[in-house]
Amino acid sequence: MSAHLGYVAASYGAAVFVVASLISWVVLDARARRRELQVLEDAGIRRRSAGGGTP
Amino acid sequence: MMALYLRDLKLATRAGGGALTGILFFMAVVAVVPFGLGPDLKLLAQVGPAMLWIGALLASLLGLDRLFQAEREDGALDMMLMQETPLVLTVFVKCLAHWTASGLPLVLVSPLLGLFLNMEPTAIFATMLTLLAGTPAITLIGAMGAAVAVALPRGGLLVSILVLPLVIPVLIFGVSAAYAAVEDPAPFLPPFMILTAITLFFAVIGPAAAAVALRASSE
Amino acid sequence: MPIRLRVDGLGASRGEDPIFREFCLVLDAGGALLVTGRNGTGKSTFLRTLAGLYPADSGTILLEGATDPTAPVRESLHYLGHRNAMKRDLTVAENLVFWARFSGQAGDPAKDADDALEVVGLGGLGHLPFGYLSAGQQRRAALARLLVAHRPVWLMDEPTAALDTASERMVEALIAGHRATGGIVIAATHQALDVPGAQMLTMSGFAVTA
Amino acid sequence: MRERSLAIRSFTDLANPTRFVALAGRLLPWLASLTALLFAVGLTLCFSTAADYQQGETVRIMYIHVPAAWLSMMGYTVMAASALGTLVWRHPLADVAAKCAAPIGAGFTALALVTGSLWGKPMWGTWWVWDARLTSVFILFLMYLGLIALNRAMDDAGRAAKVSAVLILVGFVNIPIIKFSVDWWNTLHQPASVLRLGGSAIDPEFLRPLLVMALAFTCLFFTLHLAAMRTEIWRRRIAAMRRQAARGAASA
Repeated sequence: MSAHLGYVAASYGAAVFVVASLISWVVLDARARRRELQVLEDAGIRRRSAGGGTP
Repeated sequence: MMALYLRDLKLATRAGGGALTGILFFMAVVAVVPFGLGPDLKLLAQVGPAMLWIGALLASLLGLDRLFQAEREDGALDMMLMQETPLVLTVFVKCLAHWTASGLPLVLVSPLLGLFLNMEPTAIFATMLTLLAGTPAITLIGAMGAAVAVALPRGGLLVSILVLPLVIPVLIFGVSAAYAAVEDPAPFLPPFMILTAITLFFAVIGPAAAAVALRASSE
Repeated sequence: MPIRLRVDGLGASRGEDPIFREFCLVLDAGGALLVTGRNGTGKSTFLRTLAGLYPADSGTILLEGATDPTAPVRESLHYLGHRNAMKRDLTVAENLVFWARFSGQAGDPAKDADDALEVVGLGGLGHLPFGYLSAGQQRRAALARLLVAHRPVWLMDEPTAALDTASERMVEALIAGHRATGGIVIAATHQALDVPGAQMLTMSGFAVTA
Repeated sequence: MRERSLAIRSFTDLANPTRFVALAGRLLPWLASLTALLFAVGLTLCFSTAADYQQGETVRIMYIHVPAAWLSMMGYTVMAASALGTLVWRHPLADVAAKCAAPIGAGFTALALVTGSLWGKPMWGTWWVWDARLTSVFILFLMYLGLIALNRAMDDAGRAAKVSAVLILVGFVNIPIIKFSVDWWNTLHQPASVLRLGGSAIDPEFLRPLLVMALAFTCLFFTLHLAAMRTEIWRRRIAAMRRQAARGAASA
């Protein structure tokens, strides 16, 4: 019966792997998008101030 | 050259790239087989290596027609024809990138599909090994077909038709090596060595022929 | 050593029909040639023949004073065709850096690309995917490719296609700048481009008057 | 009091992406900690219960396998509901919801398949049988992957949403047909040796951890879904801003 312990461990390992990769995908994607948004907003502010003169 | 390799990898994996589609096609083709044959596990295990090989063959032909056509459509092919780096090398690097993005994943998912077909571990391992050795040959031969058909407006299907007869030797030796690993009397190494030799042979012939075809079609 | 482009007895044909015959040309460093003519007279074919993309029936193309005299002439050329040779899914900067690396440029291609974009009026847009740009902006980005590839001879096929008047002036400035540093420019256009001191070539179907 | 106002505002705010992002930002930490708590309780229960006398230790695989299989179906249902929202009510967030559910649903479907096969090996002696239920889940997995590929292949989010909504709904309608035909195919060929799982009532001893784990996984699904939706809204905003930047440079 102890041989089956390997299968149990493997399935919990698989669960951890799937959940961890889903979480890291969500978190990393969010972080990358937020950074891009930041870059664009910085650029956007500069463009507006160059055009309209608002600081 | 590294720049070209990285760019092609980036294009293949970024949104709209064909890398994912190839794997999906592979999985779908192999998954459909049991519905045709019936869920008899013994029968499936027997046809397993052959099914994996045919699936991988069709899947790796899938994106090949875009290999040079996309470059031609936006004019990048002209630039490549004019560079110092020999065109043969450019073609070879493009093949390498194409294989990394769409051939290698096929090799990596093949053990999983082997499990679905109830194959034994040795058979799975042998099939994976032969796919690893054989799929580059498919890409290299396919590059030739893609270069020939590059100027045609709807070359997609034509590439497959042109290339399929040429890849039959790859299929023969790949499958027989995979079976040789399972069935005792047949030796594994000879067909596997021939398979590797075919790949190496086309690593030289394929890019050279593709380069000639690209030059000829660039008018 | 200043370069000189020498074309002798060049001829090419489309199928059976000759497009031009026995064409001779000498362009010194800083020289320019404007190719004009109606549609279908073979302007593009002429440029592609010079670039080595279209087989010539006869004649020679030589670049005297090139750094490596044994290399084919096409390697000293940079060709800007109708199509922009940029990937929609990559950013503008990635496209430019790739072409800089691919044409064997040493140095810092990323900075080169930034500078080139500044010159063509796309400064700060390097991070955008190429497909997001308008047609005129895409053309300008393609012009920036000339600046990162650093080739002595520019072949430009309709460089001002899809560009507005202001950008046409920008193209003229680019050409002037390239000639000032000893480069050679050959441009095919049917728009009036102001290129001082340029030789003119009018293509009219079969006959060529230089 | 606070929860109440949150709930009321959430109803009217759901249609507005900006408010949705703000709401998601406030909700996410709570959801995440609830998920973590449920998992802590669920996992303790999982390992404190006795092993089944028939299945031995492998019964513990059930605590993952069943919730994952449940989520694979719920994920598709969420997508189908969102697809309906896209096509019928043209709700602005529906296509975001549909797009974001696909990778998460595919992940849990993959988990269900893997754990099922890890369970099957010691029970049936083989990794995989083409049993009707397993086959249907595998087809579901392929459908998920196809939808992901479709979403990736189109760069215009709005158009991709409509096309994939059609596909999702056709797939949803097709699920019973697939199930029926696979059953048919299976009984046609059925080798008698295949063991069938479960069917009998589950002992409450096992039911308690199973329910807690199912709840925990469901919470995890919604946490991930909410976070992914927020990211997707950002992604679209970035795309819009980039287009605007390109236009701005043209007019400048």
